[in-house]
Amino acid sequence: MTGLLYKTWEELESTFEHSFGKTTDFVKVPVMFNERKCWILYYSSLVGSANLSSKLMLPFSQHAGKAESLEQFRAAALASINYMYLTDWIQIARQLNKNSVCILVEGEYEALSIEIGGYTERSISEPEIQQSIYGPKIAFTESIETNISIMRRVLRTKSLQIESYDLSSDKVTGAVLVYLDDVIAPELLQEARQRIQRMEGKKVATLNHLLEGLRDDKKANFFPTLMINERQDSCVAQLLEGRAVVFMEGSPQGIILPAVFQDFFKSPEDAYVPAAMMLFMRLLRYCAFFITLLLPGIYIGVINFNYEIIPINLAIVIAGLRSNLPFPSVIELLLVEAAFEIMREGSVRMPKVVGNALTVVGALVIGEAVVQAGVVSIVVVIIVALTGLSSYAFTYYNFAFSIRLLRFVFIGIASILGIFGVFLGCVILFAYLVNQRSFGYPYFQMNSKRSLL
Amino acid sequence: MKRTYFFILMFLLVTALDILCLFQNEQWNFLVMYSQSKKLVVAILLMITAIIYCAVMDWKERKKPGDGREALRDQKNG
Amino acid sequence: MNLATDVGRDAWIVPLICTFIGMFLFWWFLYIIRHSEQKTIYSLFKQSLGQAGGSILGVIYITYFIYICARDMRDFSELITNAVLPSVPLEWITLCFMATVMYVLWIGEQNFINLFVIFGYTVAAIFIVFVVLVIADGQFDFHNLLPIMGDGIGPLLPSTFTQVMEFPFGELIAFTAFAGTMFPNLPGKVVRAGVFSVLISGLLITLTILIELITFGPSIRERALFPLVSAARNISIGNFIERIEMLVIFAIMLAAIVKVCIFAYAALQGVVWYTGKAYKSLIIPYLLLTTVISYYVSNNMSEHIIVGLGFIPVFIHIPLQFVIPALLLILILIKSRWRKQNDRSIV
Amino acid sequence: MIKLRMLLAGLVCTVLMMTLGGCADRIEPGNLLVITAVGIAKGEKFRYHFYFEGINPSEFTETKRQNISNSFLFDNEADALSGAISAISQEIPLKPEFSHMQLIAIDDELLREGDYDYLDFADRFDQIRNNLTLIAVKDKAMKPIFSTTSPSLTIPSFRILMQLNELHEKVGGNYPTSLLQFINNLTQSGRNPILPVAQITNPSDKAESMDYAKQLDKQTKMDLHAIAVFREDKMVGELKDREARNVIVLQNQAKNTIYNYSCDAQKTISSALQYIAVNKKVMYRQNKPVLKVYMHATGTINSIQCANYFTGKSVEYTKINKELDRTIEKELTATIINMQTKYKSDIFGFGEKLRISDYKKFKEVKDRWNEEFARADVEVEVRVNVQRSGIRGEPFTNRIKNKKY
Repeated sequence: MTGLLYKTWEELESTFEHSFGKTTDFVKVPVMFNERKCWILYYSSLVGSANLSSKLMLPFSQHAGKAESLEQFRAAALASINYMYLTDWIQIARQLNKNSVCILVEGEYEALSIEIGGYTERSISEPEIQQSIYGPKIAFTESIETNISIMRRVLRTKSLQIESYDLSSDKVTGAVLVYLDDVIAPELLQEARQRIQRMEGKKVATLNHLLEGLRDDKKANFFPTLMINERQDSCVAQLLEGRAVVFMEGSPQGIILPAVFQDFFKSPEDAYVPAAMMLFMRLLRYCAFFITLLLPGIYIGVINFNYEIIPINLAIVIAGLRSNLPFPSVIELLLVEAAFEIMREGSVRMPKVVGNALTVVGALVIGEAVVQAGVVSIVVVIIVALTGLSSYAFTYYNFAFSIRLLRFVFIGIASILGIFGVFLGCVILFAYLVNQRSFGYPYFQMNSKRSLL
Repeated sequence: MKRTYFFILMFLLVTALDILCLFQNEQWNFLVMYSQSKKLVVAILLMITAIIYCAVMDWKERKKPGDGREALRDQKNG
Repeated sequence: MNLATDVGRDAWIVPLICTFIGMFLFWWFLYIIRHSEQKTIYSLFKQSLGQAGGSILGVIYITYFIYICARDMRDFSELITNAVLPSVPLEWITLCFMATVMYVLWIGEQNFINLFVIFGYTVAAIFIVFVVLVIADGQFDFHNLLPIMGDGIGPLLPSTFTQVMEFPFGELIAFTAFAGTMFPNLPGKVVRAGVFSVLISGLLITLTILIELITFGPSIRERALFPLVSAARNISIGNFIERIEMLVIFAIMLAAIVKVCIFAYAALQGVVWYTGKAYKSLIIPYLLLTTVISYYVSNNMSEHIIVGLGFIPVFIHIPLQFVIPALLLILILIKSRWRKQNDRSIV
Repeated sequence: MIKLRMLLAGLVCTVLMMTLGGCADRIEPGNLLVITAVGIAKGEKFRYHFYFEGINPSEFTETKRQNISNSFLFDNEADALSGAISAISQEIPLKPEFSHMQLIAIDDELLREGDYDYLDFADRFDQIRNNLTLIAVKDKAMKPIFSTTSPSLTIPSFRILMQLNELHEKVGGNYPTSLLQFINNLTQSGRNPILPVAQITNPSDKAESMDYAKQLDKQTKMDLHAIAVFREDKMVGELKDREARNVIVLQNQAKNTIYNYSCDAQKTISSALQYIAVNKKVMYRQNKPVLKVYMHATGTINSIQCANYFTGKSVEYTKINKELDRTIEKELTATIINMQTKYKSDIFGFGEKLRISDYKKFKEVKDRWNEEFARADVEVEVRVNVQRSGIRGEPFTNRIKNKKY
């Protein structure tokens, strides 16, 4: 409704009805402003009553009588709050949704909207997913302001730039691009801005939509090219390295923009650990990566196709264990893998009140009973348990999703071609990794010194 | 259809080179080599798929004279 | 394929000599490309022999590249059928191998060069582990090598010049097909790096033959079809580190993939030069063609070796790897001198 | 979101690959018969009589033990090893698997005839590894060798290998030759192969049952002290304990061994030799080959039986050294001369040394090297350096007669 806000004061009631609907949390308060009628509009769910009274009602009652115009009143009473003058109802609605309060005075054709907010938020808590022994125990929260303050607390330099964007269809949920302008590469900054701006129109509500938008290629993307991080120190470290971080309203994780394959094997606590230990931990993570990916495939390949690889003593033991078993080894492995995945999913989804008895009971009972009954050989249970455990060894949880999927691909190839198939699978996997790009940077880089470009 | 013709030319030339290399040792005979049915069937199948692939690519390119890249893209998500 | 088998005890000297010849060859091939301001060998043919002659020679080179690619694919698939999966048909293994090569070629040359860097690291690591295990195993005997060159240099020369110089080292000509496009004006650094890598790979081949000779002596090495794999099978330390031939086969596979990709890429660059079509759309047909040819490269293993190490190096490698580049070199020198004269005359 | 069509396409092609693809090679370890040893003897009806020793894997896992014998032996007659293998599948439903074979035992009758046709399959077959051990078996004792049980390890072929390695490590009595070395020596000029010989002393059927392994004193014992000597490609004879040990020493394969000499009637001084290094040279003086052997080793005194012979002073060490040198030289020369006269075959590798030192002469003599070896002179020079005498200096027998304290 461009043009004047209202023709006559009385028909305002109907316009409220029309533009804001009958939501219970929309509040309109008729007050007197220097003998003139005036409306105060806000959403009670977004504006805390304590804030409202201290920031607005108190100064209103003192100064309202003396001030001539709205501007005069604002300059006198509400100097410290950022404000905006709006002339049409769509912008008013948007500002109200951004936890602010609008004041409409008879005779003036501009509504004053002031940022109040103050609804209840979660306080800063410890990171649950990415715990680490050393380092600060601060995790990001849902609101962007606290996240930015967490970052600014450590990086107290003027070069820490924060650009905010309004995503989602009605441009309300905010997203913030944080970077150090003296360190970041200009084309990376340019590319990041473009990708976020390109998403402004679309429906972006959750982090996943944002990830979808920021990703490189739209097709199936096995390996994550963006790091989801909830720890303060690792985000700061990445910023200093010249990367950008994106925060989104309502999601407690920051997205670190260009993330290369090698980054997923670095953990935030590596900085606090002596160099030798750091190398050892990284080597361990690489071994965990290959164990999770290839061990079942190699097991099937060795057992079914190239039995001569196993030394004699081990061969006799395995032959003994596997004699007269009902299932062929591939089916048996898939069954136990499926059981393990179900148990894992059960333990994650289970409400805390039941306690994690399920995992312990599940593992023990099923593991023991199955082997006792002679349905499955112990070797398979060992292999599956080892792969299952090593898939937890990664610092970034979303990295393990793809590997757990690829594991089954390798089992399939191994059941067809044996060890030769696993080798071919490795070559194809590395070819796929080399072909990936994360924001223009090659995904799988061997020489770390030009880690960014 | 430039691509298919070139492909068939290459196929003939390489088989010629292949037979030339094999021809020089006396006890090699043509029949034993080309009469193994399993190998022959697979070879024919592969060659047919290759030629059909070339023909389809050429046919796609007939409409758009640009180089093969767009044709390839249509073919992939066509 | 085991090299220089007829020389027996001194088989390791032949690749040592050929390494230095190979270095010169590589420098010579890149010299041709650099000094003719042409990107690829195909454009060089066109420039020096005109449109008709150039395209005939170009087509011959494409056939040559495809044929060598097919031979190499067949060689590797024979290794897999004999040593790894005895009762899986050869056709099926070649098909799977070709599918991998197709994908590796599909991702574009900048990517698969990075991929080969990774393969390089892996093969180097596997080779070091293999050498350490052979030495730790202790079942070797240096006396198999003595007396070095017992019969003098005489018997070495035929297999040097008719086999080893062409087979691993002459095949560097494949790089002329795409070296120009990958590094625009072939700076000195690239040539030096290339020559150095030829030296390293030559020494690598010499070391493998040395290890084979040490572990089981000349008479078995001559009869072994896959000597490196047999050498890996003999290692047994402490009854646990025993069966590592799979590791060696993995390294050989990586090497085979690199070689097949290089040759296929060289051939594809030629086809792109002559038909002007997109490189990615040509991968599938030409690799299927290579697979079909690899079925009919030879009827049995011995024929594969006789033709591969006997006939081809002399009647196919020498003309295409030495005679034609020599002609090109002379043409370039004449042109540059002729151009220098009329420059002086104009000035 | 992966489109449904791509998912379906993926599924279809995996199923296709599964069915059309070559999982021909898939074998379940359950129905695999792990064959650990093969014995070959002369057959009555067919050329060869093959013995295959397989393993009952379930015996090695506690959960599935049925207390039957750990390994079982089955044999059949065939013209070739591949024929015998296919014959196995008629008897046993399992698929024989040869990649874990440790031992090939060949009857000495076949070796004496120089008949190696069955070995080509072992050299060519990709599953059989050529670093398995080869032994010769005397007087048709093939069946008892593979069926006598032993207390520690009840798989006969393992027991043979363990005993051979023990002998080689501790006493230097015998040396497990691998198939690779045997074929190498057969096919390369300059050295004739040798093989350890296995014999059974007073074989009895009782020894084949499991409970025999539990009995205390055993009459049927496996003896592995002898060496089979070959000339060109035929087995020509056998060398017994002491001579066998000397051959192993001369082949530089002995890790530690024991030599003793008599200080006076029936009394000996024995010393254990370690770090034995033997290098051999061949020279031609006036067109007559001279075999020179240099040996040096460090020794420790094991036992002294003569009284007042050794009082721990260093001058006595040199005396013992000299005595040991002379005895070992005598023994080694005797062995070589015995080989020259009795068997006329160079099993020590002098031919190889000639090839290394004088290649022209070697090429001349290559074909008739055994005759050349037979007429060669022998010069052995030994230098033993006895350094230690255990944890006692003077033997207590000195103190019996003149008690010092």
